[in-house]
Amino acid sequence: MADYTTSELMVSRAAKELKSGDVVFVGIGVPSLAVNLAYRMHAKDLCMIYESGAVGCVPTRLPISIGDPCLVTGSLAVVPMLDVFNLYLQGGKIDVGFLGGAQVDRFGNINSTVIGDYRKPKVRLPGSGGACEIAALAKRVVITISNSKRTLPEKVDFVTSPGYLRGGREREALGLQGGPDLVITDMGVYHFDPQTRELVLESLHPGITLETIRDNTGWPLKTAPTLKETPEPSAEEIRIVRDELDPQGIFLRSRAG
Amino acid sequence: MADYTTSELMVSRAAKELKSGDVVFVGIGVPSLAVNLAYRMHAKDLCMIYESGAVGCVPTRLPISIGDPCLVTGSLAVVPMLDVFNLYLQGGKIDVGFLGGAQVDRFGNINSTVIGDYRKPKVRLPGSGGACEIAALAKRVVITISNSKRTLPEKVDFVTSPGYLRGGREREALGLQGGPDLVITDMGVYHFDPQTRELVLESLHPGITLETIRDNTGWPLKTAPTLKETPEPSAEEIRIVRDELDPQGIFLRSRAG
Amino acid sequence: MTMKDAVGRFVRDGDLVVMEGFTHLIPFAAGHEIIRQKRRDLTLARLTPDLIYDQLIAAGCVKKMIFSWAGNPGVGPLHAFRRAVEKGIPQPLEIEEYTHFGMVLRFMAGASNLPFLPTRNYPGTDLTTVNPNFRKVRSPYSDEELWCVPALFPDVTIVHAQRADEDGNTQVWGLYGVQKEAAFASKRVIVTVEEIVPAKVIRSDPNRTIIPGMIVSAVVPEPFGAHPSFVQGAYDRDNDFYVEWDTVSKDEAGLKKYLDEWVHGVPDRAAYTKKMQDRREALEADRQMCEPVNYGF
Amino acid sequence: MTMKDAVGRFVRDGDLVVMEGFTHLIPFAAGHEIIRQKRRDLTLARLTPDLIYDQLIAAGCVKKMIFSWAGNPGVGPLHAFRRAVEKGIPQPLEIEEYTHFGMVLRFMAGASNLPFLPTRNYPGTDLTTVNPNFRKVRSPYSDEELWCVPALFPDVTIVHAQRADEDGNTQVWGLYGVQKEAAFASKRVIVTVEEIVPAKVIRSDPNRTIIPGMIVSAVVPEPFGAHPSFVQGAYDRDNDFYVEWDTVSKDEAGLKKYLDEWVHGVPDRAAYTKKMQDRREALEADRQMCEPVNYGF
Repeated sequence: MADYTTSELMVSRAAKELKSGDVVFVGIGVPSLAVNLAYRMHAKDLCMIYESGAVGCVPTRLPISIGDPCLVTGSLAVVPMLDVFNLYLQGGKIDVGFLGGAQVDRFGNINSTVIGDYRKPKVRLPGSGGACEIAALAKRVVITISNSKRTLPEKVDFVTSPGYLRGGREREALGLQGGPDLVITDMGVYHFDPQTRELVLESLHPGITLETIRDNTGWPLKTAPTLKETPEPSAEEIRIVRDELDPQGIFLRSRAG
Repeated sequence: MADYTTSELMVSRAAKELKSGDVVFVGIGVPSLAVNLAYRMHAKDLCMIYESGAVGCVPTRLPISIGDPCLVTGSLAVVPMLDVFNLYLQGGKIDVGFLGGAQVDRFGNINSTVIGDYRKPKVRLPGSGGACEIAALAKRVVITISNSKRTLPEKVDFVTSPGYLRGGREREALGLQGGPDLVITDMGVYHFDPQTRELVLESLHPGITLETIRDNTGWPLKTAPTLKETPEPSAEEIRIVRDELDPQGIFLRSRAG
Repeated sequence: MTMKDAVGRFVRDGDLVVMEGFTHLIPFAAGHEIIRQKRRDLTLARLTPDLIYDQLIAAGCVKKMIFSWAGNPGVGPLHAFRRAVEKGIPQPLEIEEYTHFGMVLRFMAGASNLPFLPTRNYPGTDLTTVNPNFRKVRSPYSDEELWCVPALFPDVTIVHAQRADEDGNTQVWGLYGVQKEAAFASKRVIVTVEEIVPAKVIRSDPNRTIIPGMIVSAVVPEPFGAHPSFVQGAYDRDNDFYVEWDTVSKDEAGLKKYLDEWVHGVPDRAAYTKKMQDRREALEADRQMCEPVNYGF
Repeated sequence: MTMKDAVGRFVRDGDLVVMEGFTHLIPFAAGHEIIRQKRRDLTLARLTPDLIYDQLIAAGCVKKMIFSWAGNPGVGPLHAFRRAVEKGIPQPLEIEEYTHFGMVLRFMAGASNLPFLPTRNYPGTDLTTVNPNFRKVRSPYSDEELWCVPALFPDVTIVHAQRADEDGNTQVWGLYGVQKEAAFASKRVIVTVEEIVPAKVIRSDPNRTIIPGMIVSAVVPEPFGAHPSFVQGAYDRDNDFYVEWDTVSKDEAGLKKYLDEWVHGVPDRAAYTKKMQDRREALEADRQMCEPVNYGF
């Protein structure tokens, strides 16, 4: 079996969510690597959009920020941010958005604003950036986050980006379509129950036990009838990630899960 | 005295309304000639904007339409029409707008939509185009029109572009600033009474009598205490108009007033 | 794709069709193909109907027109439009009228998937009394009331451009008009271009791309496809044609004769272009190249 | 005009100041001059405060910040910002928080002289519960309710660009960010550029002009004026600097040492640039020129 890091597994799993023709709103780190991996492996016609305004990017190096100049050079279009949000995102052109955060709760709501009280924060986080609008307006959202009682609480301290709120039909009732579809952590992969809209564990990463994951989740975890094992990244995937996407290991060594 | 056409007189008079630094929303015909004359005579820093999106134009030939390619080549900026209307006009950057029309009434309201009833028009005219927003949002409007009972009725058949509506403070009450400031016809020049906002004749063109102009205006005309004579175009102005601006006489022979 | 196929596949009877381009890049070739394919009951939207919609009206393709300025720019009235509105010839024409600003906002609202957009325009004009689609909204930040226009969502938008790659990534320079907003608001988009270029040309200057391939249904190479309007850097506006149109279109017979010869009488734009080769040469643009910029890092 | 004069004349204590540029073209040189001139009680607005506002906060210039993402892009938190919010160091910092989309709409509403703009965004987020400036409007065309953000009208907006003529007609390529909207919304505008070029260069490619001279108060030639951010076609982003900032800014002493050496310790950007000549050379952009286009007719 190939040797790989958990982050590489997450990247490989996230890449499987993308298909040719998808228009993908990309963030930095695991999402960026996943999209670039999918692009090289099986999704040739995938179109990458960064909130900085670069569309159809072909980065010749690993972008360090979502506004890296390598996203501009050779791209298909570079547009004002007004167009990114009005025409592309609100206009319904984005198939998949990737999001992370400090906390994700039982119903897929994301917090990237504060830990503790908003007025007297224990930790002040960066805030929404474009996350709230991606969560509200992309057709589909895939979330990546580490798996712990701190990062997966039953309820987030602050809803920066709406998932299914308190579950059931509440998101639709507020006039929002789409919503989170998959959560990929360093321990497993979750989908959402179509009725309750609660996170449901669908696969465990190799070597992770159900007990471990239960000990690291902030609520009594529901699991799929048949728990699968998350597929390992192929040797080719690992080669691409290490040799082509992140040769200096900027995201995948320093931040290995 | 120099020989000149009435249109050349109108162009010369209109040009005197423009000063260096003015940002001017330009239309085709007399307005275009007036702005270009002012630009050559005394208003070097004047900035011409056409609703087509060309800003800071330096036309090397007489523009036949407001979207003539000669307005684009060598201009300072060419912007989307969304910007022309949102950022430049509604954003309050336009000092002077020139307007014409089929009818102008006692309070400076302009009709360029229909003669007769809107549903059963006697004559269907082109409509507003950008005229309504120029009348509503430019800081100042100068109107050029021919002088007859038909073209200067007491009340226009249809208010395409608002002037002072029924006079007095009605325009301000509706939240509109600016408004028409001067009307130049083929017989005389009018300003607006600061209180009643009614057209007041301030000067007669050479050779036109007060009686003639009264016979060609649709309401009992008010006149300034001292009626002036409209200044004739200088030999230099006539030379520029004929030799540089409209050498083929596209606007000033065929359409001579 | 050929113009015949693009119009055949993506323009349907009864559609709300937008063919934009403000004096610049008006997709006349596409308009002629729509006439040849005898589309009916179309609702046409455009700021300035121009000669292209005057021709479609005369050909009996049009049920309704949404517009803001219906004239022959720099020349006079649109005779076919006036015959339809004033006399119902060849059939009654329903009209829905705005202003340029209003039409631009309708396209922008549609492109942004919003129900409406507000403006400070419209107090005092009678347009709001004859068109019930002008409505007011109160600002939640003050007592101000603002007029609004509703979003416009075309079934198909057709634009002409200088160049695109084969995936429809489309670049325009010179006057932009409202093509970007109209295309993003539309269910289907047909792009006709002077030239299909390799993707690397598009990618060498990504800031010039106004329409991304992801929203384009068909790309049609159609040189001279905007005549008698113009294409910056390719050919000048055929002002003589616009002046002649005043005579040609003054009576139905003259207009029918034009359509028979220049629309039905030719199979496609290539034949049309060949038929006026000398005129095309006379309109050829001179070279005034921009200073290139550096996209390196 | 020199940076010293431009900031001296057009940036005042208590102003609402916007220094935009989304990772690209961030006007750091102007920020340093504001610190040197000891402006106080500023309200700063920007989508991403970035290192430029972290420095202004640490220098004690800032009373309030309006923003949507306060982090060190690709690295971590903004330490000075967090010290101010969490501990009131060097002084309490009032915050008013939106999202990127919300900030963009606030600038666009201001630039359009509208009181607000609507969006389909914001149902379900707690941001609307902590910021009363998010308000709802009902569509006059349906029963839909939409969230709105209010217009933002800066006292002064400062942007950096690749080039402008001496009248301030300003051209940008690469990432546009929201500079155009912020500039049009602003009472005063300062443009700092890598290069002042003859008007004929600007006029050779009018579609690239994003800010017209008519709204510009001052044009400042300031090569390398965006470092450590980047300028497409001129120099790359100094990612090492962004990583080092995490250490430099972790404690007040380290940050003060940086300001003493690189801001107060130099008279202007020219001296700053000289001081890091080798770094500048390492960041020099390679040449990837666009295909020129023809503006002739």
